Order: sequence, then C-alpha cells, then structure tokens
Amino acid sequence: MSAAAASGAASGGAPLLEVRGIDVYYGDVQVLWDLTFSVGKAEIVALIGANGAGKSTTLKTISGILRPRRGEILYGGESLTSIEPYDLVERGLVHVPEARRLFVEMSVEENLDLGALRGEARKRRSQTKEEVFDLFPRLRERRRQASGTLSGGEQQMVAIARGLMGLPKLMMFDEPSLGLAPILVQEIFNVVKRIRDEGTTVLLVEQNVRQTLAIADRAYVLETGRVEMEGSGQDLLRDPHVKAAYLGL
Amino acid sequence: MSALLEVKGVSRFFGGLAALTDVDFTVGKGEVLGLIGPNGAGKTTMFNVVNGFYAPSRGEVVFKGERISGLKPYQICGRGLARTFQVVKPLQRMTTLDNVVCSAFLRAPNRAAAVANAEEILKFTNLWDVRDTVSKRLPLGLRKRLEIARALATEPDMLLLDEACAGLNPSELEESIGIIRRIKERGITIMIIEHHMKVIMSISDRIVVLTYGQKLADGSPAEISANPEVIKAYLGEGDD
Amino acid sequence: MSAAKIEVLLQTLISGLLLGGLYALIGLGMTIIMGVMKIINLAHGELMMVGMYVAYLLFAWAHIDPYLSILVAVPLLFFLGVALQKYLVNPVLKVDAILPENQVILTVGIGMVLANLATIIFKSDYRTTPVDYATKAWYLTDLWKDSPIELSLSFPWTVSFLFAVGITAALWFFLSRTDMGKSIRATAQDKDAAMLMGVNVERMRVFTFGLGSALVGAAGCLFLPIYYLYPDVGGQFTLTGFVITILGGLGSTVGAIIGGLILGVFESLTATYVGMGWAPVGRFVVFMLVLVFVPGGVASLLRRRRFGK
Amino acid sequence: MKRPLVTALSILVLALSLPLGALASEFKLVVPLPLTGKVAKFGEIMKKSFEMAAEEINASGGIKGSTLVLGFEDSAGKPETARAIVEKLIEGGQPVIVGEYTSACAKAVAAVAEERKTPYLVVASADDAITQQTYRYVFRQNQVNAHYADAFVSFMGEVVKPKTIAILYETTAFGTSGADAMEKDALKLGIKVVLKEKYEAGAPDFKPILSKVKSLQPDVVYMVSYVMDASLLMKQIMELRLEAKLFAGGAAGFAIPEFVGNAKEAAEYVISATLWTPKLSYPGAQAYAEKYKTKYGDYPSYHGASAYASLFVLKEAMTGAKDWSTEGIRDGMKAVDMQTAFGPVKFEDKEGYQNQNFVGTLAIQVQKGEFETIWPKDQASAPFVFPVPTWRERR
Amino acid sequence: MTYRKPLLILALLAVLPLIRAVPGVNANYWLHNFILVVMWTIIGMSWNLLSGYCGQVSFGHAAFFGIGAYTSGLLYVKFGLSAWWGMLASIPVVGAAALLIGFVCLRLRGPFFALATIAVGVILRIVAENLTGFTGGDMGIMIRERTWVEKTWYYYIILALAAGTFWFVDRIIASKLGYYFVAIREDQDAAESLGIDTTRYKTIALVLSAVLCGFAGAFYTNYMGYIDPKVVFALHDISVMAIMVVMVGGVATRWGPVLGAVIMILMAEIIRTIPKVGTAHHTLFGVLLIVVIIFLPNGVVGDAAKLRRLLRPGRSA
Repeated sequence: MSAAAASGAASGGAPLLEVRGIDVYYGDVQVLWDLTFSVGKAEIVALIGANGAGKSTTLKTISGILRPRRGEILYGGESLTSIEPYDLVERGLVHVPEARRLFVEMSVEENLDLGALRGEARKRRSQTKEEVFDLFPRLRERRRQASGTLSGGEQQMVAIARGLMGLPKLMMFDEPSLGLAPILVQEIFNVVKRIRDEGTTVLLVEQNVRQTLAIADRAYVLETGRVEMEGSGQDLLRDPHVKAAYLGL
Repeated sequence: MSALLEVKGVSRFFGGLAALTDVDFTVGKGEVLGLIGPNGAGKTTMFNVVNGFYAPSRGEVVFKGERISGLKPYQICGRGLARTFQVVKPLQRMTTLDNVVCSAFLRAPNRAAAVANAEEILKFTNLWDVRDTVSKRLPLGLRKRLEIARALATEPDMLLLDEACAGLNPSELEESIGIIRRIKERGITIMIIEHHMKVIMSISDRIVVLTYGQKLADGSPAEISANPEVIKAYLGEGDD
Repeated sequence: MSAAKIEVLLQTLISGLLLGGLYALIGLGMTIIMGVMKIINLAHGELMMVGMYVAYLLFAWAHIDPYLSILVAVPLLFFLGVALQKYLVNPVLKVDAILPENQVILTVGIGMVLANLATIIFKSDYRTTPVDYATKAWYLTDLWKDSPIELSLSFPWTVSFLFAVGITAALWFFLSRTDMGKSIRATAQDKDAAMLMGVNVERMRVFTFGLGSALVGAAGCLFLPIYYLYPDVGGQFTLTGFVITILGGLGSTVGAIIGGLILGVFESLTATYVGMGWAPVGRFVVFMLVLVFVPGGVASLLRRRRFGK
Repeated sequence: MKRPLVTALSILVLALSLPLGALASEFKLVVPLPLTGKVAKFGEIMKKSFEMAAEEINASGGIKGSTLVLGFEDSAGKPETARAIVEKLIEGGQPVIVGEYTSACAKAVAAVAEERKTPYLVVASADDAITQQTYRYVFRQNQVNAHYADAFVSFMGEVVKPKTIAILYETTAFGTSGADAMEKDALKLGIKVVLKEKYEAGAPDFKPILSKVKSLQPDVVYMVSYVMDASLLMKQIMELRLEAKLFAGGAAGFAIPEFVGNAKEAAEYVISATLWTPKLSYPGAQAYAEKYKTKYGDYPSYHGASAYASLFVLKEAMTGAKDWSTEGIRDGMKAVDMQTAFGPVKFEDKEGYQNQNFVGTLAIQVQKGEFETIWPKDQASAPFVFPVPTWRERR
Repeated sequence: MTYRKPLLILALLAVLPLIRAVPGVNANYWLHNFILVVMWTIIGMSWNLLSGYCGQVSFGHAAFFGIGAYTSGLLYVKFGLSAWWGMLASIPVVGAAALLIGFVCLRLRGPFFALATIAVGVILRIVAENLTGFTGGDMGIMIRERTWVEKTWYYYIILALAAGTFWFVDRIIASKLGYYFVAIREDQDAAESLGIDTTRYKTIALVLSAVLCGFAGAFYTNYMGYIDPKVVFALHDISVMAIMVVMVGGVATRWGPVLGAVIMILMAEIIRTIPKVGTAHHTLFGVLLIVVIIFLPNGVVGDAAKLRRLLRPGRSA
C-alpha cells in the first residue's frame, strides 16, 4: 500500500470509499483498467487527468450508472455491487454530475426537493433547504424561478445545493468549475472546501488542476483509464510530471 | 504562408450566454494549428461554427478566400474542409471499410473508385486489418482513427480534428501522432483540439488558446508554454 | 352581425370548449406517456375503450353512474397499464434495434388484442349508458326570458367537462406538489440525473404508463354518457390524442390542456364555418403545421415567454 | 420454402371442405360477413338472421331434401379479404354466394362472382353501382340507395309540403348516395336545399353544424347516418332546441331499434325511410321479428330481415333450378317471384339496373318509443303525427 | 452481390401458378393470396428503402399507395384509358406528391417525421372523400371490366414488378445512394459533415420509395377493380401494415419485406381461416405480433441468428 493510501487511512480511520481494481466498459470498449483508489473520511480527494482519461466514468461507476465487469467498490465497508443506483442517495452517497444536469424546466426549489426524496433527508427537507439557502443566499431569492433561466454559476450552485439536500456523507463533484468565470470558480471551490470542513467527504473530478490540487488533501492522476500518479495535493502541484502532462513542458 | 482559413471576429451566443466572443485567428496553408483551452472554453463550438453546424452570431469564417459561414456542413465539406467529432460518430452498423467508402463517394466518380480510395486510406491509417469489422465493435482507439480516416476520404484541403487523441493508450497515441504527421506531409492543413499537451506541443506549428470563449493567446508552442496567462488559465489560479 | 349569427358563433364556441376539455384528458394520458418514455402508443384509444367498457359494465350490472365508475376504472386501467409496461413494453425498449419504432408494432398488437377481446366478450353491439340526464340542458332563455338569442349548455357535457377539469387539476397537483410527481417530471427531463437523485427510474416509467392509462380510462368514463361504445371505438381517439399531444408539446401537461381546448374550438369553428367534412382535414393540417413550424407546441411558446428567449 | 407450406395447407383446407361438400344430403353455404371491425354490429345481426332462416328451412325439410349447413367467414370489412373468401368458396364448388355488408366488399365480391360466373345475392349493400354494371350474375334483394327514401319522399310531397330542407350525411358510400338521391328528389318536389353537408362518421359533437342548421331554419332536417351518429344527432338537436317541421332519417341508423333505445325522448316523432319494419304485414315478417326479439332481446333491423328472407329466396331459386350448377341457380334466381318476410322479391332489369329487386319502401315514425309504419297508407300501422310539437311543448 | 438465391426463388415463385394442376387445391384462392403477398413485398421493399435503410420511419405509406391507386382509377374514369396506364402515370404523379410531402415532412426528425406522415395519410384520405366531384368520394371508383378472369397474368405482372423492385432496391443499396441512406440513418450529423446533403438524399429516398409504393397501388386498382378512400388510404390496413411487414420480417435486410409479407398476409389469412376460432383470429394474430417483436426486435431476418438459437435447444430437447 502506498503512503498516500496510508495517509488517507490515518486522517480518518478506515476509508469511506474503496475502489478495488475495477474494469469498466462502454459496450465492447474498455475505459477503466484495474482502477484502484480510496477516499478517507472528511478528505477531499481529487481525480485529475485529461479528457477521456476516465474520471467521469469512475464517478458514474461509483454511483451505479455503469457497472464494473471486474473488481469491487466498497462504501463504508459495504460492497456496492448489488445496490441499485437509486438507493445510494439514501446512504449518503451523492453525485453532482458533470454539466450540472439540472431539471431545467423546474424551479430551483423543485430541484432542491428532488435532492431529498427519501429517508432522513426527506424528513429534514425544509430544515436542510433553509441551511442550503443560507449557504447560497442568491438561490433563496430565485427559488421560484425555472432553473434553466439561471446563469451558469447559479446553476452550478443549484446543482451543489441539490446534492447537499441529500445529507451526503460522501459527495462526488464532476467538474463543478466547468465553463464558469474565474471569480465563480473560486467561489465554487470555496464552497467545496467548506462542505468538507463541515465533515462531508469529497471526491472531486476536475480539470482545473491548480485550484483543485490546492484544496485537495490527496489526488490521483488518471491517464487512459489507469492511475498514473498519486500523492498529496501539494506534492502533485509541485510535481514536474503533472505540469508536463498539462502543458507539455 | 497564405491563410487558408480565416476566422474573423466570430461570436456565438446561445440564448443569452456567449460561447464565443470576437475570436480572430487564421490558419496558414499546410500548417498544424492547435486549439487549446480548458473545458467549456468554446473550442468545440468554434469547430461547429467553422464546420457549419452553427452560423456565427457575429463575424465570419473565410475558407480559401470564400466566405463559408452560413453554408451547410455538407457544402463546407464539399469545399474541402472535413472534421472529426469529439464524441465519435461512426456509422455504427457499417463495417470500417464501408464507413470510409461512404465518405469517399463525395469525390469518387463511381463505386470502384470509392472503394479503391477507401482502401488506400485504410492502409494509410493502419485500419486495414479491421476493414471488415462492424464499426460499433471497434475499440475506442480505432474508432477515433476511423473518424480521421473517414474525414480523409473526403479528400479535404483542411482537416478539423476534435480531440482525436483523447482516451488513447500510449501506443495508440504514438500511432495517431504518426498518422497526423503523415497527413500533414500530404499537404493537408490541420486544426486540432487536444487536451493531451504532449501531443499538441509536439505536432502543432502554432497554438491558439481560448478561455471563456475568448482568444487568450496565439503563438508557437514554446511561446504558449511560457505564457504566464496561459499557465494560469490552464492550471487555474493558485495561491502561489 | 345578426343575432342568429352571434348565436351560432357562441354556441359553436361553447361546444368547442366542452369538447376541448374532454380532448385534453385524452391528450394528457398520451402526453405523459410520450413525454416520459418517448414511445408512440397506438393502443391509447383501445385503453380508453377498456375504460368505457368498465363504466358500461358497472352501469349494466349495478346501475352505477358512469361518473362514479371513474373510481373503479381509474385503478383498473392503472394496473392494466402497469402490467403492459412491465411485461411487454419494457423488454422491447431495452433491446438495441435498428429502428426504435419497433415498439410501435408492439402497441399495435396490444391494441388489436384488446379490441378483439372486447368483440369476443361484449359482441360488436353499440352500447350506451342510458342515464336519465342524457339530454338535459340549461337554456339561456330559461334564465333570461327576453334573451334575443338562445344558447344551451348540455348537462352531461358540462358535468364531463367539470370532471375533466377536476381530474386535470388533481393531476397538476400531483405532478407539481408531490415528490412522486416531481420525480416523474424529473425522469422525463433527464432520467440519468433523476437516478442520481435516488429516483427509481424504472418504477417511474411503469407508474407513468399506468397513470397515462388511468387518465385515458377516466376520459373513457366521461365520454360514455355523451357518446357510445363499441369494440373498435378506440382508433379515432388515438389519432386525436396524437394531435393534442403535438399541439400542446410533447410531455407538457399544461400544453395538453391548452392543446385540447384549441383543438376542440378549432374543430367546432371549422365544422360551422367551413364544413364538418373538412374539419378532420383542418385538424391534421394544423397538426402538421405545428410539427413543422412550432415543434415544441404550445408549451414551447409558453416556455419562450418564461425563459425570455 | 413456401411450397411445402402451401401443400400442407391445401391438404388441410381440403380435409375440412371435402367431406361436407361431398355429402349429397347437405348443402353447405358459407357466408362472408364483417364479424370484426367497425361494422361488425351489422354482420352480427345478419349472421343471427341467416341462422334463424336456415333452422326454419331445415325444419321444413331443407332445400329439396338437402339440409342447409351454414358457415361464416369474417371479412372484417376488407375488400381483399372478402374477395379471398369468395375465391375460395367458388373454387371449393359453392355454386352461389350470399352475403357481405359494406358496399366496398360487395363490389369486390360482385366482380369476382361475375368473372367466375357464379350467382351472387346481395342482401344489404345499397350502393347503386353494384347492380348498374351489366352484371349477369349479381342479384340484389334490397332496394338501391336512390330509392331508399321513395316512401318518405312521397310522404313529404303529400303531407309535409316543405319549402326548405337541410341534408346532413356521413362520408360513406351509403351516406353520399343517400344524400345525393334526396337532393334530386327535393329538386323534383321544388324544395330548396339550404344546406347539404357531410361529416366523418363517429364524431362526438354535432352541435356546431346543428347550430348552423338552426340558424337556417329549414322546414325539414334530413340525415343519412349510421346508428350511433343518428342518436347523437337527435339528442343534440333536442338539446339545442333546433325546431323544424320534421326531423327525418334516411334509413340505416334511424331505422334500427338502438336508435330509439339511445336517443330516448329525442327520438320521438322522428320519421325515417326504411325498407322493412317488424310490424309489416308481409308473410312471416312479424313472426321473424318476434322470434328474433325473444332470442336476442331486441328487434332486428331491415338488414337482418333481408338476410333472413334471402335464404328463402335462395331456397326458391334452388328449388326451381334445373340443377344446382351456377348456371342453374342463376336461372333459378332470375325466375324468382315470391313473397317473403322482407316483401315481394323479383329481380328485374330496369332504370339501368340489372337483377334488382324493386321492393317498395316505407316511412316509419317513432311514436311513444315504438316504430310505427306511417307511409304508404296501405301499410300504415298507425296514423302519422304531423306537425310535430316543438321541443319546448314536449317538456 | 449475388443473384443466385433471388433467381432461384424467383424461378420457384414463377412456377407457383402450376398449383392449378394439383387436384383439389383451391388454386384461385391461393393465387389471390400470393398476389396479395407479392404486392405487399413491393410495399414492404418500398417502405424498407425509406425507413429501413434511410431511417425515416414513415407512417403514411398509404398516401403513396392511394395516390398510385387513384391515378390508375382516375385515368380510367376520366379519360377512359386502361387502368394499366396508371402504372406509368403514377410515376410522375406519386413522385411529385412525394416531393411536396418531403418538402414539408423531411424537415422533421425521428418520431416527429413519423407523426407528420400519419397526418399526411389521413389528410389525403379525407381530401379524397371530400372531393366528391373529382374522386367520386366514398362512392369509390369501379373498374367495370377487369383485364383477365384468370389470376395467372396478374400474378406474373406483380411478380415481375416485385422482382424488378427487388433488383432495383438491391442496386440502390449497393450504390452511393445506398451508402448515403444508411449514413443518414446511422448519424445525420456525421453524414452532413461528411459532405452528404442529407435533405436532398432523404428526399430522393422518399421519392423512390413513394414511386415503388405507387406501383403497388396502381396494380391494386387493376387487380381488385374497386377502390375507395377508406380502402386505399387506410392508416391501419396500409400504412401500419407496411411497417409491420418490414419490422416483422427484418428492417434493412434484403429478404425482410419478403418474409414479412408472407407472415403478415399469408399467416394472417391462415390464422383467420383456422376452424372454430371465429372472430378471435385477431387476438391470435395480435399475440403472434407481440411475441415476434419481443423476442425478435429486429425481425425474423434481422434476428435470424437469435431465432436459430431459440429453436435449437427446442429441437435437441
């Protein structure tokens, strides 16, 4: 076991999420190869890598949209193999998908309600909603507006807020900074950090390498469906290979 | 070097959102131009504007001295500008060969000529061995290459490659780089979107950087990789 | 305009609105099914026929008013729809076929079987429920003695219309106020995202087909007091359903209601001022024009206003 | 791959048809009828009537000692299928064809029958063209559409004497030709046709067109419709309080018991043309009607009566025929001149029709929920009610 | 592409009228059914060209069938010409109608195109019903004298027409057009960006398909001797039937329409005449349809391999 995995374990006991040697295919085409990594409790772990490296695929596999042909995913010590994807939210595993995927014709509030459909989250819905509105005051103003009419940044906030409504233990973000202006990117990253600070574990997929590594406790660099490097955010940030991969230096 | 493609002040809006704002650049004849930028920077939108899927909201695109913005994609292809797709769009239920034959019909006078042309291109792109495989059964790497082969079969003067190397493993990557170089040697101008920096730096003659739909920089690979603005945009704004 | 002409116009409009309300209910069932599952259901009218037979049977056996039989027809049709979706439609939707329209044949087959079973069980007789209020109506001259014109408002048509309004309102409440309803709408808009929210997409689809069937079954019950029934009655309503669905915008409930009303009024006006034989032509010409020029139907026009685009 | 299938099936068909055809003491008659689809209702009425007639014929010794064995095949109202059935029957040696309901199917059958020189007795299809084709082998027992309303027209001319008439009709061959005939008749009587409009059968709402009729204030509203359209039309006329001197129907939907059953009080005083009623004084008419009612709970329509009578006509033709070849039966048909429950039957060539039975038609009126024959006077079962009370007066 | 198998089958079909010589067989009855089957293979192949290969699913082929039929019928009624001229005359008439229909409908994609074509078929039916002066409305058109009493010639004519259609479709599919059609079906955007004028080629597919279907319609008038709007513009009996013939047989396959026609027409007739079933034959047939489409979603030919797999264990058991 690598030092990084050990540090993950050190930061919060047993890891919350363990991905063990998964192979994933799109139809006949293999996209993930023997992928292994883990996320410890209350960590921010980042997956970085170029387009097509398999980052989004990894998240989709964890949340059950895709199924691994080989290998196993453990969440809180429990195997996810036989759990239906729609049962994951109830267990606190929330996925904020790429490109936000809001229900654009529904209001902000309805989108939030859909984030807390079941279990404890449903019971505490209105309370959580207030908390979320405190976090994103702009959304409170626009609660009745169709989410498709919001600006890109606001939409991303709705997506995150919708995820928070599920009272997540582990929150997975797929490129939350996509297409946002720098000032908003900063804001989003601050929110992610804050979510972690309040005790939620974060698995972050990003292309915005520097900012991601700056807030990540640990990170894995993916290339063509495999883990190429791993280490703490700071280490990787200084790593010349990372720079090479991104800028061809 | 004379300009083959000129992008003049192109803007493109979707609803109220600007995907491209006043972008200008040119691509010289025989050149390989890299188009880079973070996700969501408007690269693919730019391709769609050049290729005719979208009309620019403002500005114009000129190819071989002729204004092509406003033309349909097939008309633009007919004028010698072919493209590949980021999300591969093979004609799924056709074999590899038939996929390429289909494109070759654009210039071939008859079927025999189309097949001959397609066969030549399959050999050129190292797809000969899988010519009879139904394209939806091809692994991603080969499907990406099929996209290139198909575009080549239209005998273009200029090729737009949208992430033709994304998701390839190292050996496939080498092969694809080789093929792109050989395409260049054939005298075909290339504009390429690519995230793989190693690829883009090694094959581009010049690079244009887009962020938030605007042109950030334009220069040789060396200039670009030394440009602090670009580094900032690419790695993101850090504290250090 | 002379009084007689005004009378014709007003009476035409009244008829059109009442008819439109019932049309809306047929369209609602279809738009929900088409919107969520993107399937073309050619057995829609046959499901309505089943609903009508349920109401008819209850009337014939126990003299239960057709309006009351909604309470029975709705759950029955719901389960019929659920079963059809679960055991027949779903398996077909899952396979990779060259043309996805193979599901259409399935619905043709289902419609064929339903209509034929009805012929076998009930014979091909025309049936009605001879309720005593069938020809009752309110008249303007009864209320206002000196009225220069005479207008009438049919009692059963009005009751059916009000029921349709009530059911529509209940549906609207369900879709917009309950979690289940929101989940269905979410599934229609983006099924993967809905799944990530913890929505059991598969179950929503089954439920939706049930709901669509139940709605058109209810429409059947409402049509029975003013119309009639025989095993092959369904076909024409399937087509009506398509027109309303497209007019209103695929998957839009508000659209279906407005689409139904527009169609009802349009047909009535064509019948009066162009010729009743041409009314169906008008219906399908409008249908095509909407398809080509307003592909999202009425709903897209509403959305455009709302989104300011 | 088709050949073995074909052979196997041919053998199957043979096996089924041969033994029956081979027995000399049986005469097998297969009747093509629409038993499924939109018009199945009429196929059903006819089927029941055919069965009743066959039972009676067999009870009285059959046809020249042969038992009449009936079979039915469903054409579903599709001309190709009707033709397939008839091709098979003719080929299988059935020397005469009886049946079909829609004019489209009857035309397809008639063409085949004529080509194969097999007599075909049309019992319910009214389209004039069927017996205007110089066909030698096609006979029609029911009156042609152009004459359906004869009795009603004479009633109108002698009693009602209207100035204006509005004609509504459905878009079918029956509706179109019925409306055309009425237009011509009106012209002859000097009645102005203020409106002639068609509609697609099965429409739920006639109020728009009816309010237009209302604004035109015609003396007579004449409608050519099938069953349920007829009752919807009358119900909605009543609801709109559309007043006219007379509401009348061109047979079909207005002349069958369901009309009264469904339209209830709205049907009262409505006059309709018809070819037959259960109360007619034709021999056996009432007996048939009553028997049908006891058996099936409702009076039959004229389609049923025609079907019922047709087998007696066939029996007469076959009894008189020199042999039971197609030619023999054809000649036997040509020679028929008899009284039936459907009225006198005699196939004549006149007015451009061939082998057409010109049976007199009737006008009936709904009185107290019953059909009463009102015209011609010598057939009347009750005096006519005219003028009719307004809707308001009826309350 | 080899023509050995088709020629062999054609030869087999060509000797079918010899069943006349077989004693005890209802030759005319079977020939009538064969004629209908062969006519439906033409309609099927026509639909397959547009919808199966080019991916534009039409629910309105009755429109072309009906226009073909009426061209024939009207030539006879209005100009006293033999209705056989309708075969020739239908080419420009149906072609022009298809151009017009394509101009409107081909702007739409996928299910919206399908729905628009439903409307086209229905509109034409109602128009034909309403233009009483021109078409005779619901009175229909009757061809007084059919050319032959014998079916053999009708059979050979429709067989020749079907063979021609088979060959023609085969050639089209092997040519540039065929490649373009399939490209449009598989991915319209990709096709467009590879230099294919998709609107143009979709229109070509529609016109070719329509004209072929029009032949079948013109033949129908001659053969049946009677047409009316409800018969030849039928949504269910023509348009939907065309879809079912191909889908059940096998979409975008050479033999799909042929096999589909055999199943849908011959099998339907056989099921209809099973003794004792009476009016329940629709149920049996409906169930057959449901079973086929659930287990063989690409049709009998399209899923031939699957069919063999399904049958083999049964055979060994």
